[in-house]
Amino acid sequence: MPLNIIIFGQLTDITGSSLSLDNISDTDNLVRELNKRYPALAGKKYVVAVDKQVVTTNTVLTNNDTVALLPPFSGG
Amino acid sequence: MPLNIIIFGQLTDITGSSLSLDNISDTDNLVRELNKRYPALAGKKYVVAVDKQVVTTNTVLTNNDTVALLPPFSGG
Amino acid sequence: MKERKLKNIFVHGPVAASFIADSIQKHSIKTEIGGHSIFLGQVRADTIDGKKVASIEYTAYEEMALEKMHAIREGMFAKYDLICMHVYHSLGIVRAGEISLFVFTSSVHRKAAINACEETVERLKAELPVWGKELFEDETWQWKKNN
Amino acid sequence: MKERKLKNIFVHGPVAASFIADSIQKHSIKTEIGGHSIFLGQVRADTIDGKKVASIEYTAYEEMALEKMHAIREGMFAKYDLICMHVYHSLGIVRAGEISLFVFTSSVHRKAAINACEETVERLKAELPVWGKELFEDETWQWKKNN
Repeated sequence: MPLNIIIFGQLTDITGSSLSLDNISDTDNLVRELNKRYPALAGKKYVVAVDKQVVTTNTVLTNNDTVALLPPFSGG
Repeated sequence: MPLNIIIFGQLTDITGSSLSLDNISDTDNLVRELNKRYPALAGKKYVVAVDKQVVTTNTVLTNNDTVALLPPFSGG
Repeated sequence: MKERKLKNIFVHGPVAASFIADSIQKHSIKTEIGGHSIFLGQVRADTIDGKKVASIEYTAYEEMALEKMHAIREGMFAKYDLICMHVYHSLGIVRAGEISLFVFTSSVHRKAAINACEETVERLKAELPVWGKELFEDETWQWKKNN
Repeated sequence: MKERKLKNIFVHGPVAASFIADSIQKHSIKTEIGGHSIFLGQVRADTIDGKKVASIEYTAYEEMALEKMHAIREGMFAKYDLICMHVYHSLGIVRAGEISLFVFTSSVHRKAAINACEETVERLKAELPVWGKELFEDETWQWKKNN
């Protein structure tokens, strides 16, 4: 079963609004895989949220996790 | 020609909303005369405004001046 | 700096919500505005010695208040990068739950509007010759004190 | 402290002035309130490289934004002596001159409402996963950056 990733804001210009990736074990692994598939992402500023919490250290992922890529917020 | 004085707020309970006094030369004189006529005023907190400006030192008055007694403000 | 003329701020009775809405709506044509800050003073049904405030009756030394408000307004436009500023204060009876003060500032970036609104509220409470008389439900009353 | 449930803050399209008026009016029954503070974010017709912003299209990670907003709200009620707090943010298209953010706080004494309103605006701009896309009059666009 693949890992589903939802994407927001300016990042959707590169990846679209959702992705499915196989064999992703943790968030570091996810970022490496994303940079390989979408070289334009490598230069972009964003954080990874797992189950609606921003993660700041490498975090193990399971297929049940809701993973999201969040570029800088610009609401209001 | 007497000096006309307008009164506001809680001071009107003592003096009504306007007064006319004769032979008032300056604001110190005014306050003394008011305290004589309205002893209840002596204990009250208020400032004197001459031509819409609060005066903080003794100020000469003429009959053309607009003199007002202003207790602490409570707008808003 | 353009010169601003003496504006009336006094309205008889409460400031209606629909009046506030109209004021907001009028600013939609000023498309350089990015933020509005609004303060509304509402009459509280305070209980004092077991008696409840039913309304406040406001009086003012209007001519002096308008001059003071003009000076406050000039000071705000000099200090902050404001696009608009509007102030309305009630005179006469305003019942508990109704609005007696409406301060409305607008600017390109939010900070100017927010700071000017707050400072204007503080200054006008301290500087405008306006008095409130708290009328209790039993028809007795006392003069309001600002804190 | 009473528990507050997750409230929706998102509205589709602009926040109408009449909606703001209704919100204000509803508070007239809360006669313990003495002051309301309101912040309104309005979409600016900024000119960037000679092109004028016609509207902003807002998107959000809604589930996460509502959780974050809940945490901000709980923080404000813990920190300030608030009676009410309401927040509304637009999703979808909001044209220049229209309102995209409405923050509304109320308290017995004005300071709590004023401080909580300002802090809430700062926090939600920094913490809510919401994005604006500035749509120019010529139908090109760019992603909004908050300052």
